[in-house]
Amino acid sequence: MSLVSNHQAFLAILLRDLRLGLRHRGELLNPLLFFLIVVTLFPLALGPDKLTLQQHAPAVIWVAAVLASSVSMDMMFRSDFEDGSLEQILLSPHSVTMLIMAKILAHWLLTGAPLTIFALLLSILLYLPVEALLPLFMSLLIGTPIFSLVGSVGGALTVGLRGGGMLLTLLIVPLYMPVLIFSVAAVNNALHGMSVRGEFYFLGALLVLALTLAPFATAASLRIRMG
Amino acid sequence: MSLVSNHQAFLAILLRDLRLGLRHRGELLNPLLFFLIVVTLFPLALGPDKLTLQQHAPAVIWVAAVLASSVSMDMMFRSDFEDGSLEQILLSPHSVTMLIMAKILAHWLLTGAPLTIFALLLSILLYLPVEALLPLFMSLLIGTPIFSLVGSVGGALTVGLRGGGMLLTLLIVPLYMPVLIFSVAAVNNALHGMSVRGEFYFLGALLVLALTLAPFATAASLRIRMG
Amino acid sequence: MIEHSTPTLRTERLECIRNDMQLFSGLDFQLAVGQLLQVVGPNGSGKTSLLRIICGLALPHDGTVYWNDKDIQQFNGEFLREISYVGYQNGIKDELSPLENLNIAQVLKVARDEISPTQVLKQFGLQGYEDIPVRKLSSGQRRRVALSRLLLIKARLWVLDEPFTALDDDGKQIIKNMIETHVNKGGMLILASHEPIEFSNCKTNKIELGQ
Amino acid sequence: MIEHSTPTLRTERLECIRNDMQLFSGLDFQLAVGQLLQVVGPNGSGKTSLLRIICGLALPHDGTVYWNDKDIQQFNGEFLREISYVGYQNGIKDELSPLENLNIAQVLKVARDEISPTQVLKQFGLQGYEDIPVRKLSSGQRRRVALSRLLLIKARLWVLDEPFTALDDDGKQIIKNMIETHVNKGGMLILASHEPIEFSNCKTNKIELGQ
Amino acid sequence: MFDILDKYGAPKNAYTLACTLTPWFGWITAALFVAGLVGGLILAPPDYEQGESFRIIYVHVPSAWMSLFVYMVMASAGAMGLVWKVKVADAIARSCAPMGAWFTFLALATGSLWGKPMWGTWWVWDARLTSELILLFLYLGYMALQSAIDDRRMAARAGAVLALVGVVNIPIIHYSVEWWSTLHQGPTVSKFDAPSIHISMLIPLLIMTLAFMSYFATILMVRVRGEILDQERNTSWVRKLCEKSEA
Ligand code: HEM
Ligand SMILES: Nc1ncnc2c1ncn2[C@@H]1O[C@H](COP(=O)(O)OP(=O)(O)OP(=O)(O)O)[C@@H](O)[C@H]1O
Ligand SMILES: Nc1ncnc2c1ncn2[C@@H]1O[C@H](COP(=O)(O)OP(=O)(O)OP(=O)(O)O)[C@@H](O)[C@H]1O
Ligand SMILES: [Mg+2]
Ligand SMILES: [Mg+2]
Repeated sequence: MSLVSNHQAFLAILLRDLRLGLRHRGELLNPLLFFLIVVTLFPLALGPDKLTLQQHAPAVIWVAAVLASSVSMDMMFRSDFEDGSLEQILLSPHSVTMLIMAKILAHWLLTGAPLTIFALLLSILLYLPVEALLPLFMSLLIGTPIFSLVGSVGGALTVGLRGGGMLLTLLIVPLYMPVLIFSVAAVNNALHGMSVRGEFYFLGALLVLALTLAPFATAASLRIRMG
Repeated sequence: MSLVSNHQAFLAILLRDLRLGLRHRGELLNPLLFFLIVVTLFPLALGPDKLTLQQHAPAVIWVAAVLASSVSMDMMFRSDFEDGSLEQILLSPHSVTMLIMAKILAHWLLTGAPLTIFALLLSILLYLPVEALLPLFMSLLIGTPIFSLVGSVGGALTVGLRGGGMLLTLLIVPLYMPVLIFSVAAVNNALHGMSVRGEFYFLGALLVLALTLAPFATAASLRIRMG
Repeated sequence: MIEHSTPTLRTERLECIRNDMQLFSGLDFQLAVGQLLQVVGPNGSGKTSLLRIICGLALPHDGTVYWNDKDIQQFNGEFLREISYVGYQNGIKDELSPLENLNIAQVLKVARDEISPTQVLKQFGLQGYEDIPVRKLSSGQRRRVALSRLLLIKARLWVLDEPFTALDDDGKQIIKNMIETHVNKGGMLILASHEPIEFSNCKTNKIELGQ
Repeated sequence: MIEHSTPTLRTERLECIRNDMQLFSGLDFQLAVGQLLQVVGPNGSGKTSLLRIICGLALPHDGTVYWNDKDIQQFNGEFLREISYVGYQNGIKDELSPLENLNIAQVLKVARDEISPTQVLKQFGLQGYEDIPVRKLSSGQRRRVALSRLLLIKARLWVLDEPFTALDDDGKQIIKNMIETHVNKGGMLILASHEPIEFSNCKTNKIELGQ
Repeated sequence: MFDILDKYGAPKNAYTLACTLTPWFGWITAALFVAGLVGGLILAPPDYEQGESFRIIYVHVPSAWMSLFVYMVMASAGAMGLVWKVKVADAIARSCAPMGAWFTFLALATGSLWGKPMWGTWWVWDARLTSELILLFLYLGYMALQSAIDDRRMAARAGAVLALVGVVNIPIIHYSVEWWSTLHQGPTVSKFDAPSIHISMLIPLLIMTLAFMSYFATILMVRVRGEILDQERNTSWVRKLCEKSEA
């Protein structure tokens, strides 16, 4: 006889998206495998020299993460738009911003989180020394949620546009750039035994900024795109 | 009162796809911009050192080409499947293989060809020496049609599957690998003043093989996916 | 089922322009409880556009929609609790089963407690299909899943765009009865449909577009 | 318009299984020139599945479809010249205008010379919309574009899945007349529709699915 | 403030205002350009390190500043359109993008022309250069989004959100030279307490900057007029205008 609480609605949307992602196991694995392919392409192209690989490992992993994330962002709203579910979400009396937070979290859990774990494995393959592993892990742990958050704005803006997937990449990759630059700098600093504090402060600030602004911007963009 | 000739049908489909691509200018520019972004990401991540960049330029450009091509392949059949146009194409009394050839050619003209030209520009930015430019150009000129051909098989197999775009990347990137390896080898040989004949023979053979087999395989895959 | 307030829906000078053509302008109407509003007009006359504007999904070129005398673009929280929209698109997920789809719908809106998703599906002739992904259903079965949302949700205003599409005679009859019951119980309903169905049992107004 | 051979469409022991349910089996029927075959049945009874099998777009679980006593899966060149299918999906490109869409349709199939795309669009009440991208049309206008293909193409067998969807009364009348004219001129037609329309002017057979 | 918004936010008034102001700004721009070029190319002495090639500063620095400034104008106009639904603001934001992209391109082109004698290459992947390139992408993305959406109002609103999100990049571009020690010139002019540039070079530079500003304003008004006419093509006053010009 009454509206469920915001928490329950959040949870329901989160579970829905996770279930949708897991049901089509392909969907879940794909960004991961895309990531894997990009990373493996590199030694193939650069040659097997250990020193070269080690030196470029942070960059390669981060570039692959950017690409995997940007390519996967398209799926956040597209199917909901196409089958009319998005209209139903926008017509919910719950806070749309909060429902979108749930979708973003689900997206991160399905792409960013496994990617972060996988990256550790791959970085060992690329001979990344142990002292750089923690900074790499941490930077991905902060950076990939930023990607999901910022990407959701782009996804909302381009939803339903033909060729939207690619347009989306164009829109969000420039926005990912600061994260990429600072993260690679952090890992490289760690590689050379320098301090990483400045970079992590910056990344943290970006995350907070994205967390507070992105869901609103996404909700606004969705409303705009609908009519 | 009669069926138009096969040539006319080929031309009509070619023009249709070109028109569709050009009408949404975004669609046409997007793979190109994706390529551009991937290439610019690298120096950013690898650092501005001229020698490093020059040495890895062929690999970077080819990897970006592989990614741009594989990501763009999704658009070859997806929209036709979703709006039912594919059914109409399969119900044409014309040779379906030939109609598909037209689609593949259109795809190459919209993605592979501009990418090839653009790559020359970018390779200058990456300090690639002049003597390697012609081999790079030639390898892209042979390689990108192979991508479109092979990619069309993957596109046909995954059309209509949810998360098809990513699954597709997964299917075709391994098939792109030989082209990538031989092309990069050719450009690197040219960089070091060695002969590139062997590599180009091989690439040529691959192109001929793809040209003869891929359209049939694509037509067959489409029929399978429909029912 | 419905509380004893008497809300109204009212529009003021609504105007809609598409492709440089004015579909309608200066559209004023009022809808009170226990009334059915049928939007009729030939193809392309702007029925879907009007319905989406009323729901707040699209912006009118000019004019305002009021719910209880409040602009729905500004105070939409109250309005959203009271509206249930089934558009031309079904708004259900292909990969989820009918049951899972209804569970989501219940959470997104204000659920009615006296009826469960399984019961609703049964009423729509979908017993046996509760757990099959919607992707594997026929066009009419999908439409039924979408429409079954209406019974599950406590909303005073139903906005239906071509609800009879793809339904067989049985399905049409179910929907027709549902509509009449809802209106007669004090609900409000806006319907756009090309189906030649007369709603003789309830109070009906008509808006004709495209003259 | 139609040549003086007398082709037939015949099926033998067609069987279709979906979701582990047998939709139909041992389905034999024959369709000769000047006949309309109506496939009726409740939602989910297998009408769309049957139509797609007849077109060769889907494979039956068992059985064969013959065109002039030749299996359409093996000799489909001849068959494809004679069939025109309008499915539940429109099969037109959103980004192209109605005119461009019809031009493609003409090339893909055997075009009739005596009528031009512009004329056909006019007949379907789409004058003024010839050059607007289909994306900007209403649902009924899109359906009209899809159906206008039929008049442009020289095909003896029309296979129509819910052609009346989204059409207004005017549109329905146009399609009804078209169907009757085609059949009476010696065409063959298979129709699946929930619309309660009687085709009194032409020879009609019925297949009922889902008993 | 709001009175002004109300008055000139109305498309018709804004159109008339732009029509009257355009020629004025046009003449001011021309005068400033002449003054700046004479000052910069003739009066200012050659740099003791860079010789004559430093004179490209008179194009490079103003266009680099403008590339950032125009973005801020675009984002603020977008925000106004979004929040207060000022129609003219939408037209302004839309008109800014191609000009911003053009200034960015100019900064990139003149920068790399200058880079050749200075650093020995056309291009280095240094932080400021890269972030300026990103700015170009932001402009291009904005324009791509605008052209992908055909409904004007929707395009304007979507573009505004994108522009606002992209604002984060502006400080990054500006401070990149300080955060990373890079090849690119640190703040030389904008250190107002003690500019590390000679006064005879500084004055023409400031004049050129004003010239660029006024050029921007002129073109902006011309573009906005076009946008307003297109945006309001169904209103009576535009119809009347067209009839008048036909007659
Ligand atoms: C493609 C290459 C270049 C690009 C993209 C570029 C970009 C920029 C940008 C964006 C600014 C404005 C920064 C701000 O106001 O925050 C700027 C300012 C400036 N640039 Fe460049 N630049 C390039 C090459 C050069 C070169 C080769 C020189 C000369 C050595 C140079 C000298 C300056 C100077 C003196 C300023 C003014 C700094 C200030 O006081 O703010 N630039 N450039
Ligand atoms: N892609 C599919 N995969 C599996 N099963 C399917 C698929 N499409 C339809 N079915 C099942 O086949 C049955 C018949 O579907 P079909 O679409 O042929 O019915 P229909 O008679 O056209 O119904 P409607 O009147 O609703 O259009 C349904 O029970 C449906 O669940
Ligand atoms: N996305 C759009 N962009 C531009 N114009 C549109 C769009 N959608 C519809 N239109 C135009 O608006 C007009 C009304 O469309 P609408 O969908 O509201 O009609 P309708 O009354 O629902 O028609 P139908 O009975 O066919 O569903 C049509 O002429 C159509 O061309
Ligand atoms: Mg409609
Ligand atoms: Mg059906």
